[in-house]
Amino acid sequence: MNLHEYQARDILRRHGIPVPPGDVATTPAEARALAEKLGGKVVVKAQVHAGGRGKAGGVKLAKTAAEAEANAKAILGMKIKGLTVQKILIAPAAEIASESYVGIIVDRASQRAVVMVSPAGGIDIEEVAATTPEKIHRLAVDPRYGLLAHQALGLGFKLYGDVKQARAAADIMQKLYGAFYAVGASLAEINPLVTTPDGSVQALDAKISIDDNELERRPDIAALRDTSAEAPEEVAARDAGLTFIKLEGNVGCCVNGAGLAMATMDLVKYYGGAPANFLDIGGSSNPQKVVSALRIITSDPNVKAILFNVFAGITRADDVANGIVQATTEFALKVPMVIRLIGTNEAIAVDILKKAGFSALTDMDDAVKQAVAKATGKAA
Amino acid sequence: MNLHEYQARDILRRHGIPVPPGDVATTPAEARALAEKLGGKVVVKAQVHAGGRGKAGGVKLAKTAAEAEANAKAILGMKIKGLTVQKILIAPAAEIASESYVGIIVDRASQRAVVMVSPAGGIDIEEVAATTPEKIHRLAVDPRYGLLAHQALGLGFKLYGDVKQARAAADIMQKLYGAFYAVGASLAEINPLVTTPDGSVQALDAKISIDDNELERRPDIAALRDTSAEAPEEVAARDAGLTFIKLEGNVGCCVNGAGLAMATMDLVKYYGGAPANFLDIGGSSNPQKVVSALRIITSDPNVKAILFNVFAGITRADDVANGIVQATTEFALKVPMVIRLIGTNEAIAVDILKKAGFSALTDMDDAVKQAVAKATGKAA
Amino acid sequence: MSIFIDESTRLVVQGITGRDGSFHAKQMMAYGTKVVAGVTPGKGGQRFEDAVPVFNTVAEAVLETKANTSVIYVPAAVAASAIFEAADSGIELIICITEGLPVLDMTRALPYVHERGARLIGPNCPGLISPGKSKVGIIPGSICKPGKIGVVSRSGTLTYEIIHQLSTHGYGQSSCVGIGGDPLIGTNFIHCLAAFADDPETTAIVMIGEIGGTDEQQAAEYVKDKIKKPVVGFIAGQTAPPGRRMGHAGAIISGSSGTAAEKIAAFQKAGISVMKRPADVVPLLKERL
Amino acid sequence: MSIFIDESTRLVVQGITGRDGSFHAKQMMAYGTKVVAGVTPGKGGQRFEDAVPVFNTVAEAVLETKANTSVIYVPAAVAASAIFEAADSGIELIICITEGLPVLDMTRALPYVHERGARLIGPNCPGLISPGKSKVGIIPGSICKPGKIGVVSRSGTLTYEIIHQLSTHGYGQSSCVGIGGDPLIGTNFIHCLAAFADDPETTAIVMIGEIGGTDEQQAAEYVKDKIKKPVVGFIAGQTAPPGRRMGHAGAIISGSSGTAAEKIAAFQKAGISVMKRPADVVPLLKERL
Repeated sequence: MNLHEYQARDILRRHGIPVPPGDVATTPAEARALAEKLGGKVVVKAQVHAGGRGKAGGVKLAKTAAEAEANAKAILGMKIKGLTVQKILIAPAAEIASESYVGIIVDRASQRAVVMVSPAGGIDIEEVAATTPEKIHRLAVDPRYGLLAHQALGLGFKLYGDVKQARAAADIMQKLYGAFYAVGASLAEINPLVTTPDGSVQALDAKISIDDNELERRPDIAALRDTSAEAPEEVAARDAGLTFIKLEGNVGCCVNGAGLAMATMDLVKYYGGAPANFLDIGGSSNPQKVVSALRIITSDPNVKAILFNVFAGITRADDVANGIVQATTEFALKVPMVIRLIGTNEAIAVDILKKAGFSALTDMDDAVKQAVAKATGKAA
Repeated sequence: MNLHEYQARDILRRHGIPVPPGDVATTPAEARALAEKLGGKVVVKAQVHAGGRGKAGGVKLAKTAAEAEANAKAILGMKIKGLTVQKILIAPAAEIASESYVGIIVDRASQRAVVMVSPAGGIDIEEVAATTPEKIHRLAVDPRYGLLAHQALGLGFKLYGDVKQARAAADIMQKLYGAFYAVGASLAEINPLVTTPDGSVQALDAKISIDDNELERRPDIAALRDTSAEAPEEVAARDAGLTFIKLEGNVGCCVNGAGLAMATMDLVKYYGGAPANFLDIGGSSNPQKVVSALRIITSDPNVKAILFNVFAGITRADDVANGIVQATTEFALKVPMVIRLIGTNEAIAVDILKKAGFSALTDMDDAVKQAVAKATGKAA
Repeated sequence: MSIFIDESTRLVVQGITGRDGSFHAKQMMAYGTKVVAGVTPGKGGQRFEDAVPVFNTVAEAVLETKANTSVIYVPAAVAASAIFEAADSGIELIICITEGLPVLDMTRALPYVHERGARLIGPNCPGLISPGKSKVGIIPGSICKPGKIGVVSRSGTLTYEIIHQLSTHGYGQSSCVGIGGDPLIGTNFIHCLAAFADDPETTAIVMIGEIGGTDEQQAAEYVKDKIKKPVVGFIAGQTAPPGRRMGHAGAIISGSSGTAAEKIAAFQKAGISVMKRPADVVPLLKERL
Repeated sequence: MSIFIDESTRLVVQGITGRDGSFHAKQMMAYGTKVVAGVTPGKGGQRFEDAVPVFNTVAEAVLETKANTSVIYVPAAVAASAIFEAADSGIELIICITEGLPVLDMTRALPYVHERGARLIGPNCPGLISPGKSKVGIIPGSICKPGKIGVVSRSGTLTYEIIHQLSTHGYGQSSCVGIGGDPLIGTNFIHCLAAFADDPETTAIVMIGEIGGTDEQQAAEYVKDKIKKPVVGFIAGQTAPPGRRMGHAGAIISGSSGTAAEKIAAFQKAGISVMKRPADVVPLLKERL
């Protein structure tokens, strides 16, 4: 789950990291009031879960409160990478002496949280990493000890020659590492970490992503979810306990298990079709999940055929069959459906489907070929 | 530094451990008011840094608020093991179904914090440990991982057969372990950990000692020190940066280093004398520390002779000599003094002392023999 | 022969009285796995299916039954704790079926397991099976067949698909290991490849990877350098969309790696025969054997 | 020969620009110790006494100067951090002079040092000296003399007293090690006894203990079982009062152990000649050599 910048700033602040003032607004009037309160120049920043806000016009400077209001009017409602801006952050336009980068992410290779810093921060950090990797310094943190003071200071000296600033950066890194574990983050990033002309070190912009598996035990963090900033069908899928990603094809796929789901999509393409989605009904599906899955798939007007591919194991085939039958009593599928269903309780499932007028295949390739044929109108 | 029971209860409570209500009082009227607020039977408990309060009459039950006031009157001002009771805790007299023991201490052998639990808690826990050691269960906690949930639950099952109570105890142990590190404890003990007739698990009495070396970085904990509950000369010594323990002998000892201080005391005894104190002026002494040391020693009327034994290393002999001379200008020593002083800057020191009319010996045995002779009035 | 589990496997089921745990404990018992103990705190002293003693803690289970392997079916919130407990109790092989474990829990559990010299398989994995000998986890025993092909996979049901292809075409398996799809796992491809290489009964290896991370690339290097036996591979996710990504740290740490194309290229470079679709596994094996 | 330090010791002084650090760095340089680097964050690039390069971090110091040993003079609040840093930077021998370290800091620093295969001496110790070769810490070089007696002690100034007795009576030392008086220390009596036993030049060992803990008792067992060389011992604190104690945990964990009488008895049982007073060291050594 991605947090908005203003939410990430709140978390940093709670963990003692110096963050410039500023607050979130949802209307131009609120933006104006906040700008007046802050005084001086402010920056109006779109709060959406997408990079490249600046280039898309979602970040604007305002010299006066009236200008802030005007900017807010322009940015609120704007679409950035398909997402509508519903919230904006109003913060003072800081005077910046230098921009650095500090990020923490869980690294598969070292199986640890890795702290990354670079004295060349700002929007071009990925280019820095690609072209001058020696400017990126990394440290895999031993989770048994946490980010130790000397390690953080060593990284701090990579950012700043001045010992006071190095210590300030080290302190920020240790607090960011603490916040990372405390909120169950999968990513925490300060970009840029700035120095101001008076020498202080501050987190100007922050991004935090939360590991979805952490949300159950962290209701306070889960409450930060902003569903208005997400695609509605993905929200519906998550509410139903499904993993769903929309694509541009015409074969709606409904599969158990992420690996098999991807292999099924690949096979759709192999046989000349295009998958309309990734959809994993998960390990221990019940009929209701299948109903929800079909509802989401059929709501996509691009879908011309539905492909079920279920290899029952912990998922029971009869549950899936029951779900399919139940769905057809609740709403019309509108498009043809091909079902491949084998494994645990296969015989019972086939029986259930037969009684409802469906047939089931046993071979994955056969099923995919038929589904592609039905979607494209060509013979299998 | 030892905390009072009421302070330890506050810390436990802040860490989420269930502690019965109750508060501290310093006058009988306050005790009465607290008893009225609590309602029902209460217990009035002396808050002093000594064990065996119950046996000394420092813990009394009261059925009414009036009785609580009377008990408070009796207990406040009472002396327990030489310490005057200045504070009392008023708490409800809990109904108790069972008494267990939970303690954490740093263990030299395993170099870890060790959690100890026993289903046989209460005032006789040391006897339990001595006579039926199998009733004491210990776990050395790996500081890199902390007290893990399964470990705490395993200990919880040693206390209670009921899984809910075992889980409650495990939760308390994990929180106690967290508190142990959070406050910089050297000891944290819940004795007894009780179950009430309704099955809940609570910390009825708590003891926490803080590692003195933690106090500098924990001003909130350092502020809990109650100097009124300590011997005045020990308070004065600590304020001066000295380690001082009063004894019953007549040779006042002033030494640099704990090991040499103990060896000096042993040698005093070896030559037929009795040390009046343990006093370590520490590693990097300055003249003022020596002045304070002499002031504390000379304030003991039992002291008949003063013995200086300094082997200068990181401590400079001239600093010590200057301190001695300065002290004699500030107050009268009243008793004879024998000085043994060698090591770093020895020659300068001897010169300083000579000019002030003192002589210094170089041999430890000679010095101790002379000091004992002066204290006892016998020839060395 | 087989890898990791066989007739000497003495299994304790953590969460044996739960919904998934009890269902699969019965399945494993029916398959012939030596299920010697179960653990559910508070249910110590009971017997599961009138046969398997239940204990409050894994330590007691090990003490009383000499269990050497554990399988975990407890909820995600307490699954890391179950891994800690198994490792702390002297269990040598821990299989964590539970999915949805917080990744940060794994950063702490993995070194703990490692320090104790234990092996963790998973989490979020289907477990493993040495057909005809022992099954630990949820791989349906009915689709497997004893034989000489070693299977190692990051997926669950895709593994079943491949095993199904093998068995129906007469290719039995020495062992099938589902290592799990989570970012942090206890046993990776290389560990399994090494074990299959050492297993005299295994004549060929099937390796099923997917997009994300660089485990497959490292495994390919390992195959090239160390594995003499034929290896057939598959990568799922050629059509999967690149996930929407916040922040830059992911790109900085992994660059452009993790795509199916990159992994397939690494496989090919290492001499691994690459399937275009699951049904290719048998034809490719035939070519190599 | 000698133990732990000798002519090959290349020392980095952590806290070299501080009050204690600078004073003792000069003393060590004057004694002939190879002080190759100093560390003070923010003073990197300077030179101490126009000779020793100062770095911001120990890692840089090791990289640039191949330092293999570190001595710590930083304040107590950051001393554990200095230990972590030294161990993390590949230093093999870390001597922590600083006193007043929180014990809980040590519970974390000790396994960190141990995992890296490094040795920590101290904290709260006077350091060590191999007379004529190298001195690391604060033991006054002037009272020592090269020779064949190994000295190991929990105290500071009491050690000087014993060394003084030895040197003035013609008994030089191979090495003198002050292991420190804190409850948790990196190097204990047994580690030093083992090193002295392996040192061909050391002909006898003087061991100076004090009340508290059971290190001396364990050391006595070790002497009985493993040490062939003569050992002379002292225990300080026969007249020390038992500390006022709160709570029961201390008594539970240690029972009645830790008294001088118990330790002296353990020494005697192990065949260690026990001094009644520091001045006995030379007569007892004479008896045993």
